[in-house]
Amino acid sequence: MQSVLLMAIVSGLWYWFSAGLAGYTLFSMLKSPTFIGFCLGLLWGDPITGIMAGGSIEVVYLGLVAPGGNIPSDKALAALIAVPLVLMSDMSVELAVSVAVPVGAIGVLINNLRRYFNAIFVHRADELAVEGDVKGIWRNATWYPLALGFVMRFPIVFVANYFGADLINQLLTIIPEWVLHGMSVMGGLLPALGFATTIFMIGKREYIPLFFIGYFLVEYSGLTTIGAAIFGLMIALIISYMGGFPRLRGEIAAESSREEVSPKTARRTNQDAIDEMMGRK
Amino acid sequence: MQSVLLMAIVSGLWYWFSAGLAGYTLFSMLKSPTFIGFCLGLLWGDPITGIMAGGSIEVVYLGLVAPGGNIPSDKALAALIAVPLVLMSDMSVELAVSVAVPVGAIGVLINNLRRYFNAIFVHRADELAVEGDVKGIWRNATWYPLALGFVMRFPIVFVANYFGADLINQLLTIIPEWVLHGMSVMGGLLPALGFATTIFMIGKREYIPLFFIGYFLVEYSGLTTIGAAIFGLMIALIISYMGGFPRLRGEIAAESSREEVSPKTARRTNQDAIDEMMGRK
Amino acid sequence: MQSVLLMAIVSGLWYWFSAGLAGYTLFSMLKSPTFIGFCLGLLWGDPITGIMAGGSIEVVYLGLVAPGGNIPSDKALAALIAVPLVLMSDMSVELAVSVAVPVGAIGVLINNLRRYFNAIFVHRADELAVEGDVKGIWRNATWYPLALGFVMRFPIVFVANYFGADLINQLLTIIPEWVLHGMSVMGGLLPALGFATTIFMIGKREYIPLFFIGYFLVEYSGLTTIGAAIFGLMIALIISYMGGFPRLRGEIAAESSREEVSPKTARRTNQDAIDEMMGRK
Amino acid sequence: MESNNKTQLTKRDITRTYLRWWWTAEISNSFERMQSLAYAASMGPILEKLYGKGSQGLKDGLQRHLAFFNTQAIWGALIIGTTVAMEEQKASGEDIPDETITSFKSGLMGPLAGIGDSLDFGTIQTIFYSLAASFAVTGNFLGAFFIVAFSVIHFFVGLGFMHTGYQQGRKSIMDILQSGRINAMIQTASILGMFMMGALSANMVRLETPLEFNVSGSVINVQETLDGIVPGLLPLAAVLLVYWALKKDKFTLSQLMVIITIVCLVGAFFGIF
Amino acid sequence: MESNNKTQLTKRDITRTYLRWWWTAEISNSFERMQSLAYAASMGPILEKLYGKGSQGLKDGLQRHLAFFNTQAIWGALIIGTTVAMEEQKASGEDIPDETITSFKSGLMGPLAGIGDSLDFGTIQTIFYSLAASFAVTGNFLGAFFIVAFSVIHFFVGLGFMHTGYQQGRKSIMDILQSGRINAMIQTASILGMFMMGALSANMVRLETPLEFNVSGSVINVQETLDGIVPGLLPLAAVLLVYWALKKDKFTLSQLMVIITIVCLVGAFFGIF
Amino acid sequence: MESNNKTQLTKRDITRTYLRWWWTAEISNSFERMQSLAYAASMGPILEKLYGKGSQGLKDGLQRHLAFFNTQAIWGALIIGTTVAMEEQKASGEDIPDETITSFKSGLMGPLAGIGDSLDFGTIQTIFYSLAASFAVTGNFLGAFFIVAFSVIHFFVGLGFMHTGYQQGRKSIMDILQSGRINAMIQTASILGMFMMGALSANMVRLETPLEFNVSGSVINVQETLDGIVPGLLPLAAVLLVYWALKKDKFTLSQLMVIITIVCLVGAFFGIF
Ligand SMILES: OC[C@H]1O[C@H](O)[C@@H](O)[C@@H](O)[C@@H]1O
Ligand SMILES: OC[C@H]1O[C@H](O)[C@@H](O)[C@@H](O)[C@@H]1O
Ligand SMILES: OC[C@H]1O[C@H](O)[C@@H](O)[C@@H](O)[C@@H]1O
Repeated sequence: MQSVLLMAIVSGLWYWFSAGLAGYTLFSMLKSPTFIGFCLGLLWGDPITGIMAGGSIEVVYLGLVAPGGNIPSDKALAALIAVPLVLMSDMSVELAVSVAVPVGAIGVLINNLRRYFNAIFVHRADELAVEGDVKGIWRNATWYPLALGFVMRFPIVFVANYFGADLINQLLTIIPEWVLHGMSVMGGLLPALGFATTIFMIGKREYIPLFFIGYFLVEYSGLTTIGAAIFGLMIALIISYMGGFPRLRGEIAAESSREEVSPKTARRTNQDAIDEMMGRK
Repeated sequence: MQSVLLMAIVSGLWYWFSAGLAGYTLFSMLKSPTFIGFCLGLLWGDPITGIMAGGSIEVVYLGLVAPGGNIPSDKALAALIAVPLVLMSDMSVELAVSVAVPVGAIGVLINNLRRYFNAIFVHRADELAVEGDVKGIWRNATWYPLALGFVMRFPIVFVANYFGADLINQLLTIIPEWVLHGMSVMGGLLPALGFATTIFMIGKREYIPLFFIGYFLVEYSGLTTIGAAIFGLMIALIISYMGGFPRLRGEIAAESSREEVSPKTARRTNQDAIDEMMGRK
Repeated sequence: MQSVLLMAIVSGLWYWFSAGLAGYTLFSMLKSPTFIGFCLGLLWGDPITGIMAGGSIEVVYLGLVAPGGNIPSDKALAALIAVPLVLMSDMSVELAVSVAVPVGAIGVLINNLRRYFNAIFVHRADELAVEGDVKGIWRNATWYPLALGFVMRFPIVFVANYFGADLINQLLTIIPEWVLHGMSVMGGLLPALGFATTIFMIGKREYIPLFFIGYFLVEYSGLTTIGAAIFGLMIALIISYMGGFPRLRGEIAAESSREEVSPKTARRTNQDAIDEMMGRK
Repeated sequence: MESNNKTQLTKRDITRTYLRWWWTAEISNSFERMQSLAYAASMGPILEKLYGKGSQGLKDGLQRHLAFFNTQAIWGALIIGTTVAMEEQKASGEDIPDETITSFKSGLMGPLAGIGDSLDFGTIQTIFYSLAASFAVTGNFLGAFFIVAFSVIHFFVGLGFMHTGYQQGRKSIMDILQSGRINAMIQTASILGMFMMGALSANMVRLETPLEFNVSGSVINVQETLDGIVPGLLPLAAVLLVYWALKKDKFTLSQLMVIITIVCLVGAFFGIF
Repeated sequence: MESNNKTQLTKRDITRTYLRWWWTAEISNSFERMQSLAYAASMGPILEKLYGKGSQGLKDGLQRHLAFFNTQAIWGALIIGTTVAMEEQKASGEDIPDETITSFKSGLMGPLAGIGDSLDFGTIQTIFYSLAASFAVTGNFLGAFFIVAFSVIHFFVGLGFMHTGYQQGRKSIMDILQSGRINAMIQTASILGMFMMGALSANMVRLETPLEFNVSGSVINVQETLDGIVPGLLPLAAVLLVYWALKKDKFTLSQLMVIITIVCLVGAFFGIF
Repeated sequence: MESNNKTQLTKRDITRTYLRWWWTAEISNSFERMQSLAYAASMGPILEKLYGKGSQGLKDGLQRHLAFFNTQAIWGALIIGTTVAMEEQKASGEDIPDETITSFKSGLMGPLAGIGDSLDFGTIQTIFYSLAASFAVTGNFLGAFFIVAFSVIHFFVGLGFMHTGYQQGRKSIMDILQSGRINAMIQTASILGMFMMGALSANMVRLETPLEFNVSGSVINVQETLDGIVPGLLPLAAVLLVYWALKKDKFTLSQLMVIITIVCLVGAFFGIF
């Protein structure tokens, strides 16, 4: 029962739901090309071909982190377009991947759009909080954003799978080369936004040198992330056992203990700065 | 005057005395294959061949440390079997070494046995101490363990040298392959016991991160021990000049100064933990 | 208007003035072989050949530092001899460099002589200070040393350029091989004098471990100076944010603040030690 | 100081709060306030139970937890678990000011984001997924298994963090806040987090320039020249620039996203990147 | 606080104590208490001289020095030298409690073991013996000379440490104990010792597995997979496991030795190692 | 504590002092007191203006600034700028003892020498000059441009440091001296400076021995043997020896220079180096 329509619908729904990011450890699974390959393969009656295609796509995206919610490229979108191509049209995995990876870049844009629009819901929640409307807040935190996502996600995958590779290729030839390249450059830069946000949230100047040491240790020695983590943890423990940074002892105490400082002052130290970053007074 | 009997007796006595570990800097000399080769060579009237054979064996064991008394392999035993083989039977050095190295593993077992039995003497000393018997304690600390060692060490080397390589080869073919392999695995693991004991004796949690830094620095960079020692010393000085670990300032002071703490508490901090490790209440 | 005499005079003057070290950022420019090549090239009407020769010489001396005033080799002297050789006698750049580099070693000696004689002027300034003679001090700090330099610098370059390469070659064959070699060894050692002086001036034992870490980090990892600077700066910031070396907090405070310590004691801590180094009571 | 505790939270309450957090954490993520809506939505039912439906305490609580928040959600469960305990004590009459709760959240979210991103995603997930892919490409179904396994384990780690946070908070939050142990914790986490941000930036941020200058005959390759000075200058500059823009209140996150998009496209158009 | 010193120790007494220590240190080494018997035996005559034959002081002293002890004996001479001075002062009436002496010994034995093992044996002896071997293999007798030279030098270094320890102890042990300088010393030595234990473990502990899993077609080499994550995982695990077993009072050293022997043989039999 | 300031220094005074310092700094450099004459000569006119021609204050000031001084002159502008401010306040009646000024100078000259030598000359100048040379060898005049550019930029950096030093000193020297901020500054600079002295020594000091020993057949190459132990032993030994000679008051700088010259020549003659 190999139905192209069914494949297109399932893939479209899959993209919608996985990119909607419901279930923190669920979506990491749903977005894995390996897993997608396996499931779509099952649907098409050929799980072996499916998982092989999925695994090949997985390799391209190994080690990705989406700091601060900024995905450097949308591997689920790529997989949901490439895997069906391989299953349904006997396209070679290599070719399918090379078609799908640029499409994945479009997923990055959609994700950013979504995070613009999501501001609507947090503003509505601000109002509902005043009324103590717990249920309303929940709806704004879950169902509405998910619903909004459907409009932005389902069509692209459905169309691509239903009308097939030709359409995609035409589409890609229309887009000028520099736009595609620019989008892949953006994929390399987006994590910078997330890392900078985290650094900003950690915030105290005393910690900044550690950032540089971590950065250049890896640049010069080619240490893996896990190797860096070992040294980082040990350095953190040693510094902390030695008494840490004295200036911060007072400061954090002031922020978190109530007697020693007036509420106003405490409040200003971190949260306000962050509020300004986000654009609210 | 090339007497096989004399060679067997001298070698047997040598093994007994050197493995008895009398004279802390003396036995390190007596256990050196180079030195053994030279002396046995002299005895056989061919010091040049002797020292060349000894040197070749030395190379195999360079850099060995016996932390906590756990020798990873018994190079003296290996040398005391291989050197006579070369001298007396014109066996090639390479072959002699390959025969002797597995035999060396047996020395590790003997050494462990010795350290089990030595517990007898310390228990006797416990009793003699109550009576203030200085001489008796001395005997238990020196002559008795040495005497005990004779039974365990002399025969194996004497037999091996008197009856020669054939016997050894037969012996080795009897022992199953996996036993020999298991003993060489043990040689690689035994230092772990010694290092862990030392880490346990140093004991405070504040120092643990330094262990990991030392370990992974060497693993990742391939630094030699002396290179590591330079960095270790400098790190130790810097931390100490910065004031060390504040929590330990109080604690060690409490352990070593009498006014500030009750004797009972002070006593418990380190020695008791160690006593428990050793199995006495 | 290619005049050998003019070239010899300009080069001689150039050497005198640049080695006189007037204008801290001026002489670094005037001593650059690239710049010398360009200017002498212009003078000879062939700036392209000039700058190419200069650039080739520059490469030999890249990365030189003259710590504590100890130049490891006199690149200006080398350039002022090699560049005219190339311009005037069509000698190949490679040959000119190999002639000029040993001559550069002589410049190191001259520089050291100059720094012996300069002691005269500081002694005269000591006397003038008592009388408050600002102008006299200025003369001793500038014109007199510059004038003295003329005698020591101008002739060698003038003669070399006017009488040409042959003379230099004869000169070099007279000097025994070991003297030239010894002078190049000295070029490698002189920076040690400067670094040791600086270490001595920084002075406190707490900082010494940092010297060794910097040294062996570079020896073992081959890090460039700028790479080392990054790690050095970060380490300095971390230590300082952690409170630095407590013993030095009191000490430096005592040295620089007036209430807490008697002038006599404060004065002794650093300046006196330095005075002794320089040989005055 | 025995409390006039009205409502006692059960283990199930905590687990359900975790499930809410686990489910919503990323759905409503916005440039403006990231996970703040998710935080408030997850806390909602608990606040209702503690302060009472329609009460002022509930309204205040909901607004309190709508403040900006962002972290890696699994490690973040430690934070949400502890704040549940704080709210419980606050509701029972303890004098815990809003600022304590808010600054506890904002003090830990950064370090835990750094640790979680680098450890969970940069390291452990990468190991699992590499194994998965190496099986998958040979057509072995174990590939899919490793993907699922990571998700399941990761889920339960988060649940564990949640309960740990709550327990710790219940037992000793007052002690902790006063003793400075919380401070040591935050410092250690911040140091590790910041260090890992550096390490991860070096591994993940990518920016190169194909620019070449041809100056009367000599070709200068800009990227090679930069690498010759210090490796990784451009990615580092990018991170620092964004950080600086945030720090100096120059731009909001949404503006920066637009700027980055434009810069990348324009740069690509002119061949700068 | 002038002391009513009865017996004055001479330089010769110190040297002879060193000779005793040098001779016995390892002979009676047992899993149960390692060098404690050697320590007591070496101190015996000194204690007899200080407290008097058959005195209670002697008996107490002997028992005191039968407490667990282990270190690298050359650096350990620093400890034994200092305790001789302590006993001298105690015998002369100073109020030095047993605990001070015992904790001084147990505070320094670990760090000095670490330093001595890595520096003397891991480094300097290795250099001497490498030189020796490089001569020996060419049949050059200088090879034997280097071996002897190391022993002789090493012997005198220990003698020096012994006298230094005694002198320091005599001059200023009370000051030192109170001023915190001893604490700084122990901390510095502990840091270096612990660091070197790590470095030496990485160099000396060896454990590899030849295991391979064949899962429906794909062959997984366990050792390569582990190395791909972090190099040296197995040896590290071994050290940590033993440490943990000691720390948690699970096993005594003798038991651990038996366990290791069994594990290695069984592991070899089943092809795990 | 309003001051009875007689003379007010202008921006021009500061700039002119910088110009004097920039011009003279190295001209009169001697082994005996290095840049002390340059320092005094640069301060002269300012002191004259502040204390008055022929005044005792002027005479004292000139002598004060003839004390030993040496630093990298561009970073040293920070020092001279600050001391100008100190003299201004001293002249206006503030009670700033000679020792404060002198120890401020001697506390910072070392670290700033280390930083300036490694950063300005070892790093930035090397980058500029490498670029220059790479152009020059192809006959491109841009080569000369980079040389000039570095000089000009370097000049203005020094000018900036001068004014910064003066401004800081004027505003807050009393505060700074008392608050310990100056101490933190000196410590940070000293750590960086000392670290860089190590790094630069490793890069710049060169000493090798061609010695070989032929002991009954085996050839021992001394340099290779040393490198096998620790890389860079000889250059390190050289630096430490000179340092030790200065520290122990064994030799003055001029004597050391003579000794080094002799050692190098003799060593070369006997084939030791
Ligand atoms: O960076 C912290 C955190 O930010 C966002 O919330 C998401 O991208 C998470 O995946 C990430 O862990
Ligand atoms: O590890 C410390 C110490 O332990 C034992 O006593 C012996 O193995 C020594 O060789 C070693 O130095
Ligand atoms: O070393 C500090 C300083 O010493 C001397 O004054 C000169 O060599 C300078 O170039 C150098 O910067």
